[in-house]
Amino acid sequence: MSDILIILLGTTILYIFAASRIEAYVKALALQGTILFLLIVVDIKDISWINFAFLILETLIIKGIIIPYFLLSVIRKNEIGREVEPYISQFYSVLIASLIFMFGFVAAFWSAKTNAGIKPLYFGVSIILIIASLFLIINRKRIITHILCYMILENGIFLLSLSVANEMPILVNVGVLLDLFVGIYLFVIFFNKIQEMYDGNHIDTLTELKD
Amino acid sequence: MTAILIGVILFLIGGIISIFFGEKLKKIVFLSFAAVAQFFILPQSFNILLNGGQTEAKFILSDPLGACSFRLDPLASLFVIIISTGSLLCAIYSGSYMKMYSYKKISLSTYYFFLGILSVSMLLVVIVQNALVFLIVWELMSISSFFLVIFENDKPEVLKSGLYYLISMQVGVAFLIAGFAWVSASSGSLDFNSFHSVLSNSNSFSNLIVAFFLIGFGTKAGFIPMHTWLPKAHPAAPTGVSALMSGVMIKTGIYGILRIILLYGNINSTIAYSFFSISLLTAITGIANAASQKDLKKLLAYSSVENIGIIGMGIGIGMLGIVYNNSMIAMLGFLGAILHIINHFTFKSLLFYGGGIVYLNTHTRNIDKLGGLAKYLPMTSSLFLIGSLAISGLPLFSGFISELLIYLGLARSLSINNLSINIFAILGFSGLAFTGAIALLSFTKVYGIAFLGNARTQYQEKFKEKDFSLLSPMIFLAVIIIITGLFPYLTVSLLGNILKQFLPMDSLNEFLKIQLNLQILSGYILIFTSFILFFYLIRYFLLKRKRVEYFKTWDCGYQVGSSRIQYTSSSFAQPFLSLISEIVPQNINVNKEPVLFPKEASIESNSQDFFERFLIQPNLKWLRKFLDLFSWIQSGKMQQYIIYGLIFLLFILIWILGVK
Amino acid sequence: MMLKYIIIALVIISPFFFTGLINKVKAIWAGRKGSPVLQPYFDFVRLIQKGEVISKTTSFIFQISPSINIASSLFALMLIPLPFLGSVISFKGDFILFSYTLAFSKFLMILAALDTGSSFEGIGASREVTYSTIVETAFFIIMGSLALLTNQISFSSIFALLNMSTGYTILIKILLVISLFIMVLVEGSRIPIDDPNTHLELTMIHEVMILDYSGTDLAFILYSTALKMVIVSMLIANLLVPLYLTVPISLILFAFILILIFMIIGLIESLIARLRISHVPQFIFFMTAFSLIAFAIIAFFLRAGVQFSGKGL
Amino acid sequence: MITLVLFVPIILGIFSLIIKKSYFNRISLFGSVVLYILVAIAVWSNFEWYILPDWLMVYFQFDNIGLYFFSVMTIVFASVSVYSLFYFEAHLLTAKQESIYIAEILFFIVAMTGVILSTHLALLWVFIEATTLTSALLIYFEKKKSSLEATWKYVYICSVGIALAFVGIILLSIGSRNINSLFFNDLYKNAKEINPFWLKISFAFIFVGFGTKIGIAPIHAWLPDAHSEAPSPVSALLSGALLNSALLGLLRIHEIFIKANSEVFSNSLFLLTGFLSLVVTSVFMLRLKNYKRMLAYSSIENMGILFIGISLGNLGFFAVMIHLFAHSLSKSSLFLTSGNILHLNKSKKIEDVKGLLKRDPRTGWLWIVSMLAIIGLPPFPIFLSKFLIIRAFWLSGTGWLIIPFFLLLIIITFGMSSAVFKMSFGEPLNGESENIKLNLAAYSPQIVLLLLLLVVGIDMPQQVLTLINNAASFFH
Repeated sequence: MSDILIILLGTTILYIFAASRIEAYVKALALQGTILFLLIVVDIKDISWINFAFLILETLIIKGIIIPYFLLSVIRKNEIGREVEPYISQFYSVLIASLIFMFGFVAAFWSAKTNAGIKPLYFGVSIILIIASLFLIINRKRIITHILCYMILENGIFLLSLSVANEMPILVNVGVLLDLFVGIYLFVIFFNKIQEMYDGNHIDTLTELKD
Repeated sequence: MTAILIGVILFLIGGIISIFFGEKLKKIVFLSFAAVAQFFILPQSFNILLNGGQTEAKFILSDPLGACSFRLDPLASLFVIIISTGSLLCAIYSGSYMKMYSYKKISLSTYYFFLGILSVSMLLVVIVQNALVFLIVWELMSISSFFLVIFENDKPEVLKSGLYYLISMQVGVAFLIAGFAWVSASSGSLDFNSFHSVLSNSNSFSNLIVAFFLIGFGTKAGFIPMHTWLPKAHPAAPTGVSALMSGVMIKTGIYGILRIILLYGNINSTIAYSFFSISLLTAITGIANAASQKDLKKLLAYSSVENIGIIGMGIGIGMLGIVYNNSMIAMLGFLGAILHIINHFTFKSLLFYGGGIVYLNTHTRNIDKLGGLAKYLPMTSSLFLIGSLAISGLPLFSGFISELLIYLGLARSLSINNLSINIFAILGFSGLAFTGAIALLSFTKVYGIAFLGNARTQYQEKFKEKDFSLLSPMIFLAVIIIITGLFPYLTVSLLGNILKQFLPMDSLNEFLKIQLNLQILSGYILIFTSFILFFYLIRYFLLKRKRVEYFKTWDCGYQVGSSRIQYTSSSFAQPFLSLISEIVPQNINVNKEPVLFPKEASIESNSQDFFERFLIQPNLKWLRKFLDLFSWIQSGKMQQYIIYGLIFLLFILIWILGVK
Repeated sequence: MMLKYIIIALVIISPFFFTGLINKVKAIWAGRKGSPVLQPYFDFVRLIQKGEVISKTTSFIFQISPSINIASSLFALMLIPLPFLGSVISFKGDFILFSYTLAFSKFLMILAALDTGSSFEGIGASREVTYSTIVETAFFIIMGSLALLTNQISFSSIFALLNMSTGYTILIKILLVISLFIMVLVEGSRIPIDDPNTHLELTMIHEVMILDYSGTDLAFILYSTALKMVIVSMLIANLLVPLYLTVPISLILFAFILILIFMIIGLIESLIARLRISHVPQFIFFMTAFSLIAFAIIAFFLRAGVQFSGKGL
Repeated sequence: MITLVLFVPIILGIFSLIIKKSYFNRISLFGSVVLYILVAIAVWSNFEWYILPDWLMVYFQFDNIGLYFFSVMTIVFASVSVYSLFYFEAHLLTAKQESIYIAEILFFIVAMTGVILSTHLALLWVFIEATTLTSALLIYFEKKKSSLEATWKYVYICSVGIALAFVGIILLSIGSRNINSLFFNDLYKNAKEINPFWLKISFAFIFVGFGTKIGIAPIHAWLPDAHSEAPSPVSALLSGALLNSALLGLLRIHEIFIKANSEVFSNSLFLLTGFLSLVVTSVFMLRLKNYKRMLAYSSIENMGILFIGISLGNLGFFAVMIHLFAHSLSKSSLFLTSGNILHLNKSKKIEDVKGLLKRDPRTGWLWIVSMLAIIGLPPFPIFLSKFLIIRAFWLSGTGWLIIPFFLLLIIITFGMSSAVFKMSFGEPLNGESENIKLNLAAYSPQIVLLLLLLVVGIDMPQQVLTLINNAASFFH
């Protein structure tokens, strides 16, 4: 069950690589949050109820519902439809995505061999998510895409931490979540400001400060 | 020791509290503190200088400075005397000279404050025995003199020169820091005395470090190729400061070199030879450049480079004497060098002060615009003549004595049965003669063009020089020059204890021999003086009853002439400069209409410093170009910045995987 | 001892004899009878008796220079040794004092020239000082070579130990004599460097510097120029007189060599024209070159290579 | 005590946001300053007083090095607070704006305190991310277009970097599976048992992540933008306190390597990036146009020097501690003074500023003297630290590195000093030569900072020496 879920999580990335409508990204993001929630429900058993409740809160409520909803409203408000032409075209992006997938699975196999107590598939897919999100950040130009990609990065890291299954103290978890939440909130605030102050809302307009 | 430290503190207080007094009182306040300080400093230092021994005071500072001792030995006390009197003279001179600025409503607060700091730091440099504290006061000296150099900072070129100076000093101090860091690391202590054991085990590393020290101190002193700051900084500074820097401050570099030689002990012959060669080249480069200068202060600055070279040759000969175990040669070398330090202090300060009076009255430093000043400024002119004669190393004056000693050292080295020292000695011997001849050219040029003949331009102002505070320092210095010139054994007798530090005790005999020779020389020089007087009297009596007419200069048929047709400094030096145009590259621009009979034409020539043109500027340009290659780093594109991080991360990961 | 002072006194009165000698040789070579050999003395006396015209531009430098000039020439003479008799005054490093004394007078003569404000005299001064840079350097190389050869550092002791009659030393001797001879020409401002008889100021060196002098001062200058030639010639004679002679013979030889030198100068003046100004430095530079070769021979062959028999070497 | 430093400023900040009164703003700001100073003094004198629940005590503690960093931060914080009074006045802030500013400052300070005091790796991460978030609004405080750009780059780059650091933390927990704890003390104790491969991999991520915050090349690029666009007091905090606290995070990880005796790897990383930072700084020091950017580059340079010092191991730590202190103080002084200059000239361009000494001699001299302090002229302590680093170079057998080190430092010195002197000397532009005097708060913090530096540089008080020695001995 968890294997299927995790493959599904990987395919969301492919979807994002191929799509060019911003709203589609947000939907993929919501899907990722939901899948993470399901993963926790299915896979994780031996943890305290408070931590469990917390994880549910984090994945389903925040990652799956609140943040996507929040971002969607921003996108609709600012009437952003499509991604502008990225540096590397859509076609090659998909090609690169498949390469990233390959690398992810190689990492998964390798991690299975190292005997370090990692869940291989979790590990591989999380690496796929992280690398893919970084690639998207570099490649895509819209600022809102960057915010979305940051969320994917966070999801990847979350998955990575699940792959290790080391329990963090609750204080840390709360802090991480708070940071994430405030971070996204700030991103959106600044995104709105940039929308106000600059005509275009892609990253090339932000190159005034240089030497 | 307490007395010296009290003196130092008095200088410091004088500098600091002068800030709080009115513009007119500042000079008096500073001067009185400086004068009182002399009463504390001079007796004790003369005592040590004459009677030998040393006195020490120790302060415990916290880490990383540690215990810091102040020690006054004969070598240090000589420098203390020079620095202390030099600062006092500068303070006296500045009293009137700096009025020029108060007329322009420029506050003198910074001037006297930094003058105080400069004096204090110079005094401390020569007595401090803790490497780190030494570096601190050394840097303080650089920075305070920097602020004095840029006193006229409303002129952009002054600021530029000042920065050049500051950066040169940073380059120099880098070598010192590297050197002291190594020595203190290997000896485990910051005290100078502990360095002896490290430096004297003459392995290749300690030799390298000694070379570092020589380069570092040499930068301050103005050895090539690190001399290029001198001709920039000295003209930029107010005259009193130029005199103090040129006459006193650059000598702290020499002090450092001497101190290192004392600590070094086991002198390596390669270092001695290289030092000697560099000094020789310094002397020639310095004076060759001086010959080409039109700017009075720049000329004097280059002449300082020359004199530093001569001092260096003396030290080099001293080192070679130690290498070849010949205490006579070593003694002649060191004695010549140390005497030349004193001499250069006296005549260079004198010349700068004289140049300052010229500048004060004519507002130009370009000697091609001067002329005939001997009639307007008789006192200044005579004193300047004494300085010029002395700096050219002519008999009757002090410069001759020190150069003679160095010549003798070189001549003695010819009798060592070793081919390499013979060759170096003859090079030094003829090189020193060459230097002396060019010095003669340079200073006949300065004096002849600026002070003699007719005025080349109309002077605007009424001349005034009868000012006690301007003339008294010069007269004091001129008296020292003449006394040393006529009775050299008097001055030399002060230096015996310093030589004892450098040479074994049994070389006393040689010192007496030199003294004896100098006494004979003194007699002969007096004979020479009486010859001159005798013939002048003959001339006087011969002409007494004859008709002496005063008429205009023989004009060779041309009735109408402008005073501008007189020889200028550039034309005077041209025949010589054309011989050495490879060493002193000349730029000559002729502006002439390309018609058959041009109505207006002009010619302009100036020279460039060989080392600056071929060594420093190309390298700086190269460095700048190299660094500019990376200017795309900060492009303003955020994604590019993220890529840097990712590439760096990838690099580390590959590194980890590669290097297991 | 007395003999030394007598000879020195003779030398002091002799300079004009030698200049007269040059003129006589030139006249005879040109087929003229020429002025008497003692003519320069008459000129000297005539000048001494005259008053002076002094430029209004000048300062005190102009008036003290000739006295200093003559004083330093005479003082320099006192440092020059005679064969076997030594010099009047001597100490270690006296040749340095010798050179610097001459430089001292040169310094003031140049200043005096610039003092008049005349551009002609500026030309002369500038050339004089340029050539002196080469001459002084070469002179020190010569003295350095001799010091290397003898291990001595004063005129008297150098010449007292200078035994040069075999092998390489003859070569050295020739080289040094030629160098010193050039120095004589420079110090005396003689052809091919300078022409004391020309009337074109632009081409002159020493003579143009003293254009404004007259009367006593001019007499002083003429005398000291002549004396300087004699002094340098005495150095040559010292080099040439062998050490194995007796005192009287060596003194006669000494005088003979001096006369010969001046006759050669006269011959040269008759035979060749003066050089172009731009070639003068090259010519003087021969002095440096020859002396350096001499030094090299001494250093490499005598010092490092070939063992040389003889005292003090 | 820890409760006090962590919670009191937050509470005060929240109250200021609510009350929005000028007097209360000042009370909360200076209340926190006084509290911080008192706490620092109390800890110095080994005075212990905890009112924290036990389980929270585990996560925070004042160890030697933490105390040192805390003290440095407190000094910077105090001076920035005093200067803020001038900032309020010069920018005519309303009480509401003031309260926002003060609340943000206080939150920011607490975040940094959290970084310094936390004993758990992930918790440290949380606080580092918190510093980014709390300082972002401060950088954007003046609400200009350029500051928005700078803020966006700052927040985004740092967030991505910090996210990578979290990857590193997770990887470390893989490597330390048998320890099963990310408390530093546990990690140190069992350092040798951590799988070296995972340790190195995780360190790569953490180095890049925290390095981004520290502003080390090649991940420095946000720093000149953010530091130059922030209000001057905030720049001072960023440069003088934030970089240090991120550095402390990295140092705590580095300590694991030292304890595991495999510090060769981390040392070479430190050395490499240190030199890279010097190179980057010297490239841009020769092309300066904006004086606040100049100061920002100088921060990169000094972080580079610190990294080089760290890489030299035990020999360098003492120097690093002195350097860190000196850099924080002198850089704060420079940034605060740059605020004065900005106020006087309304331009950040170097060419627009001339004749500072004529315009306002106090500002001019503060500007010059602080510059002299940062380029390491004696008697300021950076000189000492540079000397000690050079000595460490010799002792560690890498003496040849002195050559590039000095070469780059001299280029930087040249760039900075020529810019500063061009600004300070000469005649003021458009003839405004009347002597202006700003209010006392615009000068006093810098003067105090410079005096402190002088005291430390000339004869370090025994207490400070002990403090530094203790901090340096953290690495043994």
